[in-house]
Amino acid sequence: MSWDLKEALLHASKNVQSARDQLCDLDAALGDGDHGTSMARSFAAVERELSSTESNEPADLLELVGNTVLNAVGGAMGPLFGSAFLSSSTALRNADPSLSSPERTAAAIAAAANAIQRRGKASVGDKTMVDAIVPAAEAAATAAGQPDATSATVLRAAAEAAAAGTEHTKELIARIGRASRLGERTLGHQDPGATSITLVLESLAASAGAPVGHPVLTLN
Amino acid sequence: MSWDLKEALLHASKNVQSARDQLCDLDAALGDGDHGTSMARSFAAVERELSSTESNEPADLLELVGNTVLNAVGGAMGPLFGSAFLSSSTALRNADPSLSSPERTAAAIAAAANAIQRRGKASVGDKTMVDAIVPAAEAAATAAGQPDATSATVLRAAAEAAAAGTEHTKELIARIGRASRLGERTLGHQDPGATSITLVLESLAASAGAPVGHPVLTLN
Amino acid sequence: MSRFLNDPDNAVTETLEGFLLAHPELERRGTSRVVTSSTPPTGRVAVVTGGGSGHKPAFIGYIGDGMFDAVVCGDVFASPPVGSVLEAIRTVNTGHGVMLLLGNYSGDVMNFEMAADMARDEGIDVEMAVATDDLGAGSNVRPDQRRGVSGQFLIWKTVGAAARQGASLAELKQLALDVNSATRTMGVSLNGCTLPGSTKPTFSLDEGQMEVGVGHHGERGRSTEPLVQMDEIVDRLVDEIDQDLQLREGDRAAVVINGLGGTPMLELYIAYRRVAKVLQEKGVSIEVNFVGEYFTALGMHGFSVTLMRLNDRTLGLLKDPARTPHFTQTSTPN
Amino acid sequence: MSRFLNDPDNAVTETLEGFLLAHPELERRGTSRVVTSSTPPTGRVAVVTGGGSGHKPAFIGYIGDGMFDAVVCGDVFASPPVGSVLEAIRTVNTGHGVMLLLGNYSGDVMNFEMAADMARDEGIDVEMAVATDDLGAGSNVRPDQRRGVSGQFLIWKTVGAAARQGASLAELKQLALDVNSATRTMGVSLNGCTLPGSTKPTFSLDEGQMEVGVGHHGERGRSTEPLVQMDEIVDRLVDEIDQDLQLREGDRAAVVINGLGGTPMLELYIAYRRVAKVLQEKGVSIEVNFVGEYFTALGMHGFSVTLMRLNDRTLGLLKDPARTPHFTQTSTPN
Ligand SMILES: Nc1ncnc2c1ncn2[C@@H]1O[C@H](COP(=O)(O)OP(=O)(O)O)[C@@H](O)[C@H]1O
Ligand SMILES: Nc1ncnc2c1ncn2[C@@H]1O[C@H](COP(=O)(O)OP(=O)(O)O)[C@@H](O)[C@H]1O
Ligand SMILES: [Mg+2]
Ligand SMILES: [Mg+2]
Ligand SMILES: [Mg+2]
Ligand SMILES: [Mg+2]
Repeated sequence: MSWDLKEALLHASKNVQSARDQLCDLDAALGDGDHGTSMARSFAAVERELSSTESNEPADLLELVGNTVLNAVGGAMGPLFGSAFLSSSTALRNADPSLSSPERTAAAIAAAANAIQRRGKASVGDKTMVDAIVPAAEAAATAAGQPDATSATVLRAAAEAAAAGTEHTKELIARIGRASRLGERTLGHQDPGATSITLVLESLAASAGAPVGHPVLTLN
Repeated sequence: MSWDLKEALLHASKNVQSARDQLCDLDAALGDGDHGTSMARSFAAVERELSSTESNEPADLLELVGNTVLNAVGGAMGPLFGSAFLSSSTALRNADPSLSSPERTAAAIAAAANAIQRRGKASVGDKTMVDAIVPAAEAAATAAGQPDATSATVLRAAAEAAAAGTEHTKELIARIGRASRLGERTLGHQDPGATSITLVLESLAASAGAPVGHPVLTLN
Repeated sequence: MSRFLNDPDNAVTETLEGFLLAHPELERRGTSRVVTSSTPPTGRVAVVTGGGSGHKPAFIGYIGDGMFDAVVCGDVFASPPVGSVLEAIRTVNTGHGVMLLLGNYSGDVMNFEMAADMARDEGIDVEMAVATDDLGAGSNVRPDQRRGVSGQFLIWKTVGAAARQGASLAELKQLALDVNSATRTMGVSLNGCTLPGSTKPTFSLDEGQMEVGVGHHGERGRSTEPLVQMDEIVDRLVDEIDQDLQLREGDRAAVVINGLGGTPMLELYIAYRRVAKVLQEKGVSIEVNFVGEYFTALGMHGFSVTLMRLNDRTLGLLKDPARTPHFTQTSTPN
Repeated sequence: MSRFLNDPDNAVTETLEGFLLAHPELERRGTSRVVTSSTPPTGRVAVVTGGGSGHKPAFIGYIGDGMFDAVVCGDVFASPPVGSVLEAIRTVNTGHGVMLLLGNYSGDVMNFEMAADMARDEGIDVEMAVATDDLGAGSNVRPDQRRGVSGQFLIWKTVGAAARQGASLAELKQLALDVNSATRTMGVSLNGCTLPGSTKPTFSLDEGQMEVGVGHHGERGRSTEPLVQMDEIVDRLVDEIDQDLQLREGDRAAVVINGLGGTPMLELYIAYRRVAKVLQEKGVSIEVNFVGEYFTALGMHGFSVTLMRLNDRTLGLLKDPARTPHFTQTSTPN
């Protein structure tokens, strides 16, 4: 990764905090209305930790974010986002040294997707953040295989796929977690966790300097 | 009293029950919003008792109403209205046999006024039902002294004075009872208890067939 | 406003039925509005209270060992009638007299006074103590014109404990008056409340406003003011109370933070936190505290702060065990 | 909606500060979100629960003799993080293991599971039981997908009592699962609730409507329906519960009527009245009942009905004494 990951993560932290109210509104429709608060508080902690760390090593930074999120607030997002960041850190550390930078980025996103699935036991189509992160990981892998791939194009592809997946959650009936108790009433509503995943990926992509194809995430 | 007091009291009971919501609204502004409910429930009981009694003797009927009101609901209006009716009953029973019918009516109203003052220890100007019943008793005494007096003209005079007194409560600051804690905020609001007194007197006057001078009571 | 009820006019009757089904240690005769403990007060004065309904757990939630022997239940926010009060007095009197505790509301005072007179005519010893702990209308209101509000819980607890210990009727009356004059309360709320059968609240405020000086009947208070932060509200309530109560360094106090029915307990403990800090700064030690819903106004969103100056006797009585449907304590916590 | 708070983001922290000041028999280290009894669980398994805040008296109101040894507090409606759960486990473990009780919410399950794994890696015996008593989403929802709601109070009470009596970790886990499968809950409400810092309720209904199948986080329920009379509501809740629980003539039951925070107690007892009548008609005897606020959702106006099939052991455990800040009982009432 040649871009400044710390800057990118700080940018993501700021965007998450700004989206607090919209994320709460999404969660009010499907759950208990606290997703924005949990995300904002966790990423406020992330911002503090990142600002005071010396390291600029991507794996260190991702590990720091993971541990911070895991221990900041809790909620459902804590273990899910926390495990996602921790696993991407591990993926970078263990990455085959022969991999290109875009391939490493894609591997990190794939590790995040696996971690979220392992931790939450949700599948694609259950109307959770899995519906954003799994297509993101697939798109990232494809993008990394392109001849002119950069980390930026990989992140951009991931963000766009996550956004599409998030949009698609509107058509799904929740089958796991808090929202699942609402059954058919969840139709038409966008999953807050998927929205957050997309917001983070988009912030990273934007910081990585990838050209934006089209506006992707709508926060409602 | 030549008119049918039982009919008149039944008429009053019905009017009180119909005024439930307006009396509650008046009490919501100055107190706890239950005056209409207490009055309506008490006079529903009065209606039941009156409908099933054999007697048509005025003193018996007033005693029955007094005891019914006293034991129906309670509240502040229970002892006040209860004592008022019981005392007017006693006044009729003990009335000098030489008194005319209008004089007896006036004596009954005077006894009611005294009972309310004794029981509640409020004075004229404190913004209570005293501000309706005391002027009513005075007007009744004056009317009973007129050469062409009837019970009907006495009741009409009492009702009109009560209505004027009730209207005047809007200009008073409550100095006793629940409303007194609101101090100056009671200005502009009409006392619910005074309104009830007027409603009862007007109903009796109307049943007694007195010509209505002008519309008197406004329930707001 | 919607409510979960059947016929609103039957609300109190049905509540009593439910309460008696849930608490078989209580009794009432037929459809009476008088609820008593099934353990009669043998060899001691009986303690009775009552008033309008809609304040649960007050009053019937506190019938039992160490508190009330009987409660007379009126309609929602309306004093019970004379006849019911008299019935209660007769039922619990075992020859040692009956102590009547009530709040200062014309209706309650008149109905209880008439019933007490009638009972005395029957030869029953009856005393009455009228609580006036509320500073809601401002401290310029004559003490005998003040309402009785949630500070009454402290009167109930102390008098109930003293009665069980065998205090005489005269002693109980004096105790009630002493606790009353050592106790002050101030309340605030964000709304009024809606009586069963009514569709409108007694009052409502705009967003960002609060009503200062409310009681527990959804009555308006002394003034409507901008809602400020909790600490500022508490500072002001404690300050007004203390100007009247004059707590001094070294004094011991009891504190009640009473929720009016719709206030999350979270807010009550945030209020208590500040009260504790302010009293600590004054050098006043809180010896006992009650944070919760003791005296509610249907679902009103508001709370009150009560402070009481303690002495050895009243502190002991507050810490004395009690066992009732909604207040049970064993020996001194901590 | 207005609230009585300081900075909403500090609401939970300040609540904990107030709670600890009010209840000196509880402890926490520094600014930790772990609250423990100051009496350690010597010679027996420790019982721990936790979850999001905003449910008071749950969970910290039930720390003490006969219920919890520690509670881990999250933010409002958000599971506490792994680290706090692990801290709680370490703090109360006295070598006899730790029983974790929680409701079935992804957040809680994930955080507690991770912490339990870490604790086991440290050599601490930990078991976990996840409550799923809610039928709010309909009985066609897989039992392991149901939420844990106010029926959990019965799990807490029985497991707490059994732990004090010295039951093993395996026995406690089995007991929790047994009580859970003997317990069902259904809730209704007239509104959602507004989280501290938010200005909008999670949902709101028109006058004359009710939400069926709510939990205690202001979540919407299964359906919005016309508000009917209380008896009809209760009949329907009991009926749905009973279709799943299948109480039979001669069965003994425990009943919880839980207010969600803004429901006048009057309404709760009117609900209980009907539950008692319906069960009596079925020939089911209510051996123990809890009517009040046990597990709230800030100031939500709603309530739930919980029925549990009892056996000798669980009945004894429910009636066993307990002493905590918000639930104290001595020997069997009645
Ligand atoms: N088991 C799960 N697997 C994956 N994602 C989940 C799971 N449970 C919940 N989520 C995600 O978490 C989001 C809700 O997060 P949040 O509101 O912070 O937690 P909570 O549900 O505890 O209030 C949902 O929108 C969903 O995307
Ligand atoms: N001491 C008193 N003397 C005379 N009238 C009184 C007194 N106290 C209250 N009232 C009357 O009672 C009315 C309120 O009655 P009601 O609402 O039934 O009782 P409560 O105040 O107990 O709710 C007031 O409007 C006032 O007219
Ligand atoms: Mg949520
Ligand atoms: Mg009134
Ligand atoms: Mg009243
Ligand atoms: Mg949550």
